[in-house]
Amino acid sequence: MSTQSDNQPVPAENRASGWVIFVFFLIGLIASLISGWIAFPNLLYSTQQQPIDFNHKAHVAQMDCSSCHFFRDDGSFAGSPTLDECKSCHMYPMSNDPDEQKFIEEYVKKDKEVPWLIYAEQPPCVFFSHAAHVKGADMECRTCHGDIGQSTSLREYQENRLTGYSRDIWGYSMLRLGEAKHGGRHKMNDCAECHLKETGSKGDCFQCHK
Amino acid sequence: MKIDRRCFLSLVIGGAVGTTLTPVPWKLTDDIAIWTQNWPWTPSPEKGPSVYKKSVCTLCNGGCGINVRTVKGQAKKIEGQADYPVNRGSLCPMGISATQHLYGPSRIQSPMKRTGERGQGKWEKISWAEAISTVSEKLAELRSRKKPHTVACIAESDRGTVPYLLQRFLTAYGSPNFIRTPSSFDAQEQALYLTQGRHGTIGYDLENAGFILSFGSALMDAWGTAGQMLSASADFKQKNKLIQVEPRLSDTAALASQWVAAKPGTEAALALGLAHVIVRDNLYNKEFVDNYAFGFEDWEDENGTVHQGCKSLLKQYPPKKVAGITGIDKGTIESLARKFARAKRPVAICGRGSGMVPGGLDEALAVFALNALVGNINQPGGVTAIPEPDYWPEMQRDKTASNGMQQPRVDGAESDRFPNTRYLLNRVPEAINSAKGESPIQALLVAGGNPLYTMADTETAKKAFDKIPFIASFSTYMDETAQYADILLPNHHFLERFEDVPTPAGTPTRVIGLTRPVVEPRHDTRHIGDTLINIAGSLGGFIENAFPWENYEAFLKQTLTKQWDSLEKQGYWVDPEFMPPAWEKAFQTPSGKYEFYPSQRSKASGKDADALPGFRQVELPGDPEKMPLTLMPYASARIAGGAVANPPFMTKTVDTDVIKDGAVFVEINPQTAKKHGLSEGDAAVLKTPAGKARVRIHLFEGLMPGLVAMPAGLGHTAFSDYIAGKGANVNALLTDVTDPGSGLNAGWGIRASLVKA
Amino acid sequence: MFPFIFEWAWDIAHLVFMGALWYALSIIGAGLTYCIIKSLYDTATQEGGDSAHH
Amino acid sequence: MTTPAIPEGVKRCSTRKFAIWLAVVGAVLLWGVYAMFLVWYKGLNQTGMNDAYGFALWIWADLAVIALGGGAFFSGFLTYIIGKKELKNIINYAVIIGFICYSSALLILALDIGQPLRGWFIFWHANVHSMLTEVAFCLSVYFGVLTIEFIPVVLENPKLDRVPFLHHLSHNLHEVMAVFAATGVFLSFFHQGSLGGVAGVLYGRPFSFREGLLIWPWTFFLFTWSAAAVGPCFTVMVTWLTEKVTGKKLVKQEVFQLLGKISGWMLLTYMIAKIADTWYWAVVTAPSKGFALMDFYTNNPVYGIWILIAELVVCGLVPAFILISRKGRENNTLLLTAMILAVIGICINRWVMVLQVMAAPLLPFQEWYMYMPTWQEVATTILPVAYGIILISLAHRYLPVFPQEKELNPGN
Amino acid sequence: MTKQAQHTKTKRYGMVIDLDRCTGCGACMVGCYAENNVPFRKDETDKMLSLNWLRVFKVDNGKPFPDTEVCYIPKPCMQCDGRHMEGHSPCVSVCPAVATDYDEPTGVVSQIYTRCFGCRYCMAACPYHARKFNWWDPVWPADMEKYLNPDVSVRMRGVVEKCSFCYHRYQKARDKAYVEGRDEIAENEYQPACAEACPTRAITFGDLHNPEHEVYELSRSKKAFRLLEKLNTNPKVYYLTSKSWVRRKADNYLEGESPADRKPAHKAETASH
Repeated sequence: MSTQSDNQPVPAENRASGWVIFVFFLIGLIASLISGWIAFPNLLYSTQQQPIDFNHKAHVAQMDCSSCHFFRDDGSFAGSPTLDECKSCHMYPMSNDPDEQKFIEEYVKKDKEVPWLIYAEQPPCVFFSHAAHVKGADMECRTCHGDIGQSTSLREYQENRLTGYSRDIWGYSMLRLGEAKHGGRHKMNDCAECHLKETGSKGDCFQCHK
Repeated sequence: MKIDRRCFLSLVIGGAVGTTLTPVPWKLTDDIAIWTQNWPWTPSPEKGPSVYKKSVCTLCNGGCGINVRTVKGQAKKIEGQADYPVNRGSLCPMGISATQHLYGPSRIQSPMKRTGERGQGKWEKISWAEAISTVSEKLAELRSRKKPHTVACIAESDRGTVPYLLQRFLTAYGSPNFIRTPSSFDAQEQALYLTQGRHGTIGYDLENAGFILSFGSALMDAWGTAGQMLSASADFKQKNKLIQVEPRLSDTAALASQWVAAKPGTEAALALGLAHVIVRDNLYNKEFVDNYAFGFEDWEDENGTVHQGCKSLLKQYPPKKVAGITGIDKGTIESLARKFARAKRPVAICGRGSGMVPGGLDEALAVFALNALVGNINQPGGVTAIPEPDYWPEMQRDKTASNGMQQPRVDGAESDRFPNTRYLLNRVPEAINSAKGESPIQALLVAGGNPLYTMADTETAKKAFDKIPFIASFSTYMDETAQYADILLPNHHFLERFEDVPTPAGTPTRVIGLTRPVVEPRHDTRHIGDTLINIAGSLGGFIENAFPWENYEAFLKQTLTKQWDSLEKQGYWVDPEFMPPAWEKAFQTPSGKYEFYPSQRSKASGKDADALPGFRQVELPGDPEKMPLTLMPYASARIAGGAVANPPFMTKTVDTDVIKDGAVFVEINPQTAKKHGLSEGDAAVLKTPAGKARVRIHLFEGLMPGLVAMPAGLGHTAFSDYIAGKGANVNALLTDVTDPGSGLNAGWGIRASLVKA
Repeated sequence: MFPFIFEWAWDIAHLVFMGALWYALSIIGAGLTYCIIKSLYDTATQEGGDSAHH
Repeated sequence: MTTPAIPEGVKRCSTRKFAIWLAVVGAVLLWGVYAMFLVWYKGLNQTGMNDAYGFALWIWADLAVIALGGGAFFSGFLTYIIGKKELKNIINYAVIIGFICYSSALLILALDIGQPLRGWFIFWHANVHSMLTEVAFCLSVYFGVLTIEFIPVVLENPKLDRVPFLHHLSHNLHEVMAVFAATGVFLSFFHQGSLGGVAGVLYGRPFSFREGLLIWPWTFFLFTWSAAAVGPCFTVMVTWLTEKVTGKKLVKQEVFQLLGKISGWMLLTYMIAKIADTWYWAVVTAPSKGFALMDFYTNNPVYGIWILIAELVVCGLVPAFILISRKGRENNTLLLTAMILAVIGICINRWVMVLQVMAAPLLPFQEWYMYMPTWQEVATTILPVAYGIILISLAHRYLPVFPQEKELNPGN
Repeated sequence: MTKQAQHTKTKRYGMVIDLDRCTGCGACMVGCYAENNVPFRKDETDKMLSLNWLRVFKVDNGKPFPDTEVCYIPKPCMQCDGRHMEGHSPCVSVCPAVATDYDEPTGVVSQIYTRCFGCRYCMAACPYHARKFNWWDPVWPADMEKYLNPDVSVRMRGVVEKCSFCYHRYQKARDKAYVEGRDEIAENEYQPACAEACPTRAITFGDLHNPEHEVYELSRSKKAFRLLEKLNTNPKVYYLTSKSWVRRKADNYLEGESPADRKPAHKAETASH
């Protein structure tokens, strides 16, 4: 492979000078920083809109949170309401709201469940007890979910393409720094942090895992 | 400005340094790990509210009440229904794993028509309309040729609305050939009829019994209603109340306070020997025997002939002789008899193993005699006859039907030869195979029972089935028999359908349970009741008129109007009026008493000796020279021995010394093994007059020397990949041994040879 | 392995174990850093210099 | 034929011959790589392991190569810290062999875990109470140290040496090598020991369980000691093999003898400790759990008492006595035989501490568990051997590994 | 793993299995598999490759016919308390990634499948073979995924799993208690699937610390013993038997030693209080 010329030192005038090399270094550095900090997060998450733009504020004016987000007798938490529960009021339009129209046309009439996208959905390995937090520790919904009850519109839902997790789990800051948007982040360490503060212990594994 | 490869290198280094300062490697590492925690191909069950639904399991004839947890319309878990009067919350492993059958790959998903050879497994999906018209055209054709009696129906049960509809259909159509698959209760219920004059199911009040003498009944392994037996067993051990007579240390024997290892097939002799001691020592219940029994003493009939009574007969069974027959020592017999007679509320039960084989009538009569001697008939902790359902609507039939109904039955049941026997499926293959010309069955409807798996000598049965030109199966699963059919009209799974479950055999109260849909039907299946109504509808005429209901559900509700409220609310109905009748009113025999001497039986044969129970050694098929061992099937609660095969969960519980790598282990005593040059784990060939199978050897001290014990319920060839191909089917190695008195299969084993492979 | 990890505890076991680990890592890190910087310096000051190092 | 890539003053075989050699070994390597791919893609069902044998061939291979790779840290210790100058002539090779052993161990570990993509949890979510955590940390950090020790050797390749920065780097690394070596010794002490601890702490497994000092069972110290004792034997064995293959004398016999002498004394002291440990275990520890010694050596087709005798006497005391005697060391055949025996002994020890631990039944009604590796396991276990041969071939060809080679082979 | 002060409210859930009642029917096993989404394969005959959180052994006294006796021994995870009753069960302290831990409030040994990376050290450590590895990707043929229990997460290939005393049922019972404003859950509110499925009521489950629970007395009975007690693993699964030969099958004895020499099972436990 080697040739005679390889054995000779390359004359200095034929070599790139130090600052040129440094510029190339900088180009590589900056390009990777930009792609890593800006392009990557955008690529990693896909964005979806909720099937129906739900107005929490309008509903809260007329009823309690627990009318839709209630505890079942067995202690489990119902989460988002089912079609049947929505239907109990919205069998027929109650307003001129286009989203309500859409809801009735596409879901009530077709008897199809609304595929709500759950911002704080935990993965299957997690047992999250709403009862322990809401009933046991008297916490308010907004502590974790933000002031969603006062919102008039549902924000977009971002999903991690690799993990399938909602972006709310990791948080919107890539470094998980700063004040969390929308109430809180929901990774295990976020739970642990609060538990440590409130109960003096991060908790045992089986407290939250199944 | 010169650019060389060092510049490029520098660019790459800069990029690498930069990348480590971005979230890319770190976040990706984490996300990839999270990806492995949520692999898209690993299922994640959907959450939702739990809804519990009550129903009744019909996987066997046990009929246990179940409570099914459902989430979003999917059945999740089956648990025992705590207040159900039969099983009281207990459930056998089969019942618990029924969801595996519901959602499993062995379901028949739509009506199908055979396209290849029989049993080849080639099917074509057809519509329900086509399926029903195919069946009704075939039936109409036979009827037009005045051969309605060549249609037969095999069912797993003859009680409840579905078997009734099948019977009603055959009656309206004109065939007497409704045949129920055999069980040990065949012999017991015939004995019940002969001694008490009542048709009905037999009830053993084991929970209240103070002392249970079991003649080889696998109480812990699926005998009767498994859930009920297991639940009752909780205090068998504590209260020292179970004695098990059996040549193998079964799970029941293991739990018993005493295991009496009698030679197999000598149970009747032991029962008579015990009765001998009880009578000899005057330990019997004189009040009952003197006032409410007939044929205990010798008696003289209207013609002046003196007949031998039970007491005289028993003289022939002194302990010494019985000891010789049974291999149990005299002292044990004496003490056992005394213990039994002196116990509070003793009861003797029979029906060998899990009760798949009827056994001889003499054995049942001998055990019944023991019960009668201690006077436990219709007493707490004793034996009771539970009347059969009697709420059936009227019907009319045409002449063709009437003529057809007068034809003799194919199986010879209710004939002059076997007047008291209701069904003799075991005799059907012989009837077909020996018939000259065309098969006496031209069309066969199989509504459960999976006879091509459960019948003894399955090869011969298959040969007979080959001669039947038309076989339709209503099976829910692709079982061995469905696989051999021409057309499939799949029934809903029991978790998808309505059905009533009347008092299961063995239960001492009168109960009806309600099986009801827990989930929506998953496939294009149809309730067998509806299918029958459809077929009747397309046959027209009187047949159609006999089925005036819109659908099965309507018929069910109409039939059980009185019980419906309770059924719907609690899932069961217990007859509030049912009380075991007092002795004065209990017996509907010609003598009006409990008949030690069953006169109905003597009428059939005309011979005294045949009427009284006696011990007659059953000659097992096979040449004792060439086949020095005796093969006996054994039951295990972990292996479903019946029509429906083990779901995978149950097979998972079966241990490595029962089945390994597709081969079944047969148990033999180490002493026998030594004699035959066999050792633990050896591969061997087990040969019987019916066939042979490759097996492996498991040495078990708890088995009587000279015997080979093989688990029943393995060796399925159909259902699914998860079920088929595990071991060998013991039924295929057995043959029918006709009991001369009843025609029932009295075979408890077969001669066999075991040679190292 | 860091104090912000869920499993971290400020107990003797962690201090001893992780202390030893970080100690070893820092020695290695310091050694490497020294060598690289020294080599860069050497390269700059005595370009193409002598090579008798063993 | 001298190309500039080959160190000055030494002779190497033709490129063609070398290529054929590489191709042959490479084929074995590819076979292993294929098996490795299968294991990663399809999972551990490709192995013969089962729930009784959670640890099997791979873990044995891991323990064995790490013990044998112990030559690197112990030679380093002797060379840089004790100051045995003669060992400079073999230290390069010891480092290379160590590098191969440790990289192989890490590769096998990456294969052996059910979820390789989560493998970093062992660092991130470390449980400091687990011996395996200690192993993972020390092993990977020590591998880093070995890499650092290996770099200067690589940089001495004539072509690389011409790059000024690399030239200086090599020089500077040499300068501070003692620091790295010392760190390596520290790390090695713990990971070799922790590997012993892995089995020793299993108080549910009377066969391997040992009492100990603080959190460390005696096996911790036995493993470290034995690795230090036998690692150099393996280095010498491989060097000798290299000499046979290349047909050249590479290292002076005195170096072998010196290592042999040190190993001999290490081995003898180790054997004394090991026998004491076995004795205590047999008469105190095991009986306290209801086991007699022979319970662990009967009723099974493989694990007879012969294995204990082989480990302690034939491959333990015998080589130890040969190596401590001057006569034994000076007889080349005896020296090598002893070293090979010692290497076998250590492999048996590691085998027993993994496989027999799994095999012995605990509940009285259970049988011995037997295990048969699949070809995938065998292939992936041979893979490191092929990889090692290739790396050694390349190193020997292109790097000045043996300082005495020129002197010992003047004809070239 | 931090050791907390023994709090009076701390529970030690345990199980007492009456071997005199067990008939070996297998309902507990099936109940467990159905409850806990335990996968299955076409061939399950190699029990060392079979995922069984609960296995029922058949043992016999070895005497010749007809003096033979058999006994069934169901074996779930023993939920060991460890040598010094501090939760360092054989498996917990060896897990390098804290995927298994001792749950202080209940004494249950947890296993977190998503944390486990499959090194199998815990399996090597467990003398009871209670831990099982997912050698294969779990597959539920046809529609069988539909019966999976949403309360229990499905395990993926390459991780270890084991019996958790149906901890999810404890979680659910606690939820119910919260919603009803209670602090404590009743004995019958938390029962594992096997205890519930046992048709012979051979399995009793409850808090070994709570004198009002049935297991309290049962575990202190003269008939009580545990498997491999000499290893000092301190299991929370107790067995009852009236037969001394069965006790001999449950631990190893040197010649001349007998189970009668051993102190009753509960002594070891109370000693540490």
